[in-house]
Amino acid sequence: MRNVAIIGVGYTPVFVSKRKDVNIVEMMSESVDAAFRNTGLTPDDIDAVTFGNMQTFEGLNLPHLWASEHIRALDKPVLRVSTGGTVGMSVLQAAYYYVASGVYDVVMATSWEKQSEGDSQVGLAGIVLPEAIAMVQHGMDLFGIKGLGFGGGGSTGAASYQAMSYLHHSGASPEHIDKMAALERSNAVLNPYAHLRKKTTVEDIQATQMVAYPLRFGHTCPTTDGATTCIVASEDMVKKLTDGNVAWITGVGYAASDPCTANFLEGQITDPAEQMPAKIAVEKAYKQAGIKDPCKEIDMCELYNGFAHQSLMWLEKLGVCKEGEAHQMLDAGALEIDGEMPTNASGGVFSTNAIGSSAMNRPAECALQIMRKIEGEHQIPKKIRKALSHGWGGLFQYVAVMILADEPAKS
Amino acid sequence: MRKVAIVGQKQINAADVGKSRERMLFELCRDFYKEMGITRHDIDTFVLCSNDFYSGHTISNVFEDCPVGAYMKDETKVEADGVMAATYAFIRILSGLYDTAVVVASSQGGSVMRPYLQMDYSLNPTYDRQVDLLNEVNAAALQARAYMDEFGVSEEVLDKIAARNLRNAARNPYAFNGKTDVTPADVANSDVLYEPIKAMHCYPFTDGACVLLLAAEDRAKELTDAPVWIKGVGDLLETYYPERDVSRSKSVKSSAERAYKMAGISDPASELDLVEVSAKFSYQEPIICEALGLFPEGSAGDVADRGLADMDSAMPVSPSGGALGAYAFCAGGLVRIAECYRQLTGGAGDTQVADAHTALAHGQDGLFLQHNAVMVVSTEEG
Amino acid sequence: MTFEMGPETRQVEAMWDVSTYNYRMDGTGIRLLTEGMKEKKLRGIRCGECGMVYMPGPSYCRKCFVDIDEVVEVKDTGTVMSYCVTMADVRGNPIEEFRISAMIQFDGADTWFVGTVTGVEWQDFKVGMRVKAVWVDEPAGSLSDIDRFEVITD
Amino acid sequence: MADKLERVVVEAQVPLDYTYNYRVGPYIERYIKGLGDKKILATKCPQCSKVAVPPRKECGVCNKIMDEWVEVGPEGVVDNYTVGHVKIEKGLVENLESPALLAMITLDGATVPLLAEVKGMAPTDLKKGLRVKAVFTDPAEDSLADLSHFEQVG
Repeated sequence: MRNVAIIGVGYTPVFVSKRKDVNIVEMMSESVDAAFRNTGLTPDDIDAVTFGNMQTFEGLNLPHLWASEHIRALDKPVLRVSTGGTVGMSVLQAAYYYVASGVYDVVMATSWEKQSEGDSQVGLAGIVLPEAIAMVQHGMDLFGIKGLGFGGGGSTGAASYQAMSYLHHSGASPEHIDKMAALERSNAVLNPYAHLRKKTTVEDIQATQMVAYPLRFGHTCPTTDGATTCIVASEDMVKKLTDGNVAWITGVGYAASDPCTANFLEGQITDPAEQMPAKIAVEKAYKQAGIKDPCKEIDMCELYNGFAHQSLMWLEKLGVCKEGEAHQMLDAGALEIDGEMPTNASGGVFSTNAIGSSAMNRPAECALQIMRKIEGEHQIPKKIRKALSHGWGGLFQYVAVMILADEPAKS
Repeated sequence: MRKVAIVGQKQINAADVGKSRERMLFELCRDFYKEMGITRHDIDTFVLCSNDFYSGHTISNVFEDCPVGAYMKDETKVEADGVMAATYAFIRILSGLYDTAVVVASSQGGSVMRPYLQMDYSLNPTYDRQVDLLNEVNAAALQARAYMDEFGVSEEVLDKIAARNLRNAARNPYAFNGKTDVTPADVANSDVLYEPIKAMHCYPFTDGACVLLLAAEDRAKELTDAPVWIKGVGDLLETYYPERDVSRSKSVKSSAERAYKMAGISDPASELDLVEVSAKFSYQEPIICEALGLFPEGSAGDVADRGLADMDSAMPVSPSGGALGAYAFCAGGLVRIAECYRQLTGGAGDTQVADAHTALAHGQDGLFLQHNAVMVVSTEEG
Repeated sequence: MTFEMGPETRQVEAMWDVSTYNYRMDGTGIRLLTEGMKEKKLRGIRCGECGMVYMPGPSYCRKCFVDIDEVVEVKDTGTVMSYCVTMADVRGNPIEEFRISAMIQFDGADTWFVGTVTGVEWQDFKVGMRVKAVWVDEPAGSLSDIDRFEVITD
Repeated sequence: MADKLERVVVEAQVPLDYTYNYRVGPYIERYIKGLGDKKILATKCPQCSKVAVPPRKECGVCNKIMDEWVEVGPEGVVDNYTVGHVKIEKGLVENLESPALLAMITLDGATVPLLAEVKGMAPTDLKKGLRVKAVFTDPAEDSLADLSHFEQVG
């Protein structure tokens, strides 16, 4: 296995709710060109491209076909990966495997979403609509008021079951969710590539409408237009193309469980707060990265949190702290940018959610933190040696993790 | 670099499998793992290959993981042709992180979705979908014309190619669209869609799924006495826009060059014993084969007249019947690899090519052969 | 940041027509369940290898990867695994009557279902509580044959 | 209760089509405005001199921004063509009463052909090399449909 590093990152200049000025491929090209600007590379340096988004969110089948020259992928090998919320990291992991295998030396991974072109609720409903219709044929009340089957709360509803189960098992209170939300929104203010950038207090969060207790409107993520590109390279090419200030990918992991929610016809067997795949995926990644005590060894986390309670939940599921300890770390200030375990210094998915790129922004942020190339005010003051990034998706069933480090893994 | 082999395949193709995709995938994988003497726990990574638009579901793999045995396992999904998915699985094993990988590709183009409509969704939405002129079949017609005009090839040649593939398919139990004794005249008499494309030049709408098991050297030898080694891979994406010369395929040519280089092949026409190509329309077969370096450019007429691509020739092309026998989109390309495996292990029955050791499988995506991928496989470990 | 977005450009429309799909799904478990509900009975499918009871079920066991077809009866009582309280409509506007939806693990099944719980103040509702189905008077073999759930108080 | 379970397939249709609203971006925006003035606008690559119509931003061959605007046409040459005896509506093939002519036309001054409909001539007369001229919608509708079709010159 060859060592692989992220040598550069490119974002669209902004992540906002609506990019009215450009079309889809023009938006993608901005992040690709930024990656070239930031690395000093040209498209000729790229051996292959990996690509992904959630295609039904833009109603566009096989969008890489249209995008070829706009993303500088013309006449190159291109792999399209698509795995739901985890897709950004799946695409980056594909680039990692491409280089680790020795087949390619420098690979560009690009992911994007232009959510304003479609209706995200429709895109999400599209996961299970046929199954829901089949259940309605069998007497299920689609409004969830009567009978067996469908629950209340819409897409927030599904997450609220997870939040409640998490609170029950961890001993955290709903106020901890408010506090985590305020912390991340405040981090986002410092990040020029964040979408929601408004100084937010716990009181501001608590003033928002309760949608499905324990989750409020202020606990949910926005819908965003934006794109992210990472360039990864082999150790030899790192020496050739860079000054050595790169972030090494030392561990990867991915696991699927069953669909944990809205799996109407097949029987739901998993508590959505259990998240076994997180444990399976991260265990593999830690082993690969030679990490024995993640609580001590991990210096920062970027976690995929569509909803505010999830940051706390993932810290525990991913072994960064013990079960039930995350809210104590929050109370102790450990999760702040200058704390012991800075968590979502970027503001997280919770503040910026161009879905396709959300799970790539996590390792991208870790890489920039390690390289100390953060633009904006959210650079973590302490030196980052090992960082944990995470993606989540499907029907609450996929977990992707990637561990980044300031030096390659020792073989 | 590690050695990686294909150690087994299973496939199903029909106009209508009469099953849900969950059941189709489960039965295929259940029987396959049993035949291979493995359980789902013996598989290190699962590479699925399906498409949200083909399945009509956002995140098409959400309900496909469990039926293939990926519950609590490493899994990913490629949304492209099956050859791309197999390539990715191969690369995953090469990385050293996995020893075994399953690739499962499927779509239900026969019973659930409408293939031509899904291809419309792949067009540029700010122009082509607005002017609403282009579709998969008229794109095929334009490319067929470009090839015919460039090289002086007649329509009868396309009919001959289709007839050969349909006859081959009739001998393949995994193809359902075969037609015993069909003649070029029968093809010529089928309905004209867009000139020069006729109904019998086109792939049939297909329900299908295909599964391959890949393994690194040591595991491969434990799992089978007859591994088929993956020797080379290559793929290339061309421009979407109509500025390229579509009478030739630059991307097939470059993909093949990469794969040949990796496989150490310098003279494909003599070193390959057969090829399985995803020619969704009969005119595509010569463009692909010529770009693969098997026949001279523009030689389709000569190849057809002299039977140079026939099952008993020196260079059999798609003895399975190719995409005209069955083509279930994502599974379409993977079936080409599976067919190469059947040939090289001597298990191809009535479509068996004599003395086959090295073969090439081809898959494609997009209109005008925009995205192509190839894989070279061989019984020689080398 | 100095980036300024360019002038707004027009929008054009295109469709994804999902009405063109003939979706097919595995209905084995749901048919078994709703047929039984005519007699106010809940039925699931048990895996012969691991003993897991699915309701409704797939036709195979996710863990053991074998066909399953042993029909078992499941009680109409269960334990609350988690819940949420709906306090706003789909547009986010507050609603008058709060509604408790609970994830219920039925006695005798390893799967859970969501149902509405009534007769309890939401502040008093807790994970781990025991609930019982309230059936409609004339069941018709429909998922709505269970009208709601109530907390078992003893 | 240990009857062999019948495997059931349930079918469902989802009677919806999802609407997407695509921003066309500055290139197609300017192209559409040009059509309203009966002008066909294209962009040119500063390196390879490719002239693309409809206009677009990136030249993938040279990796340059195509920022020079030029007017092309309205006449051009048929490069390639097909005569359609069917149309494909929502993925279904339907026969046409009279054939439809579709051509790839390289407009004067452009290097990338444009796909367009040709009207007002017999299918058998449509040939490679034929000179054709754009017909614009009058009055203009401020959309891509303002370039209506092409007709034979003379």
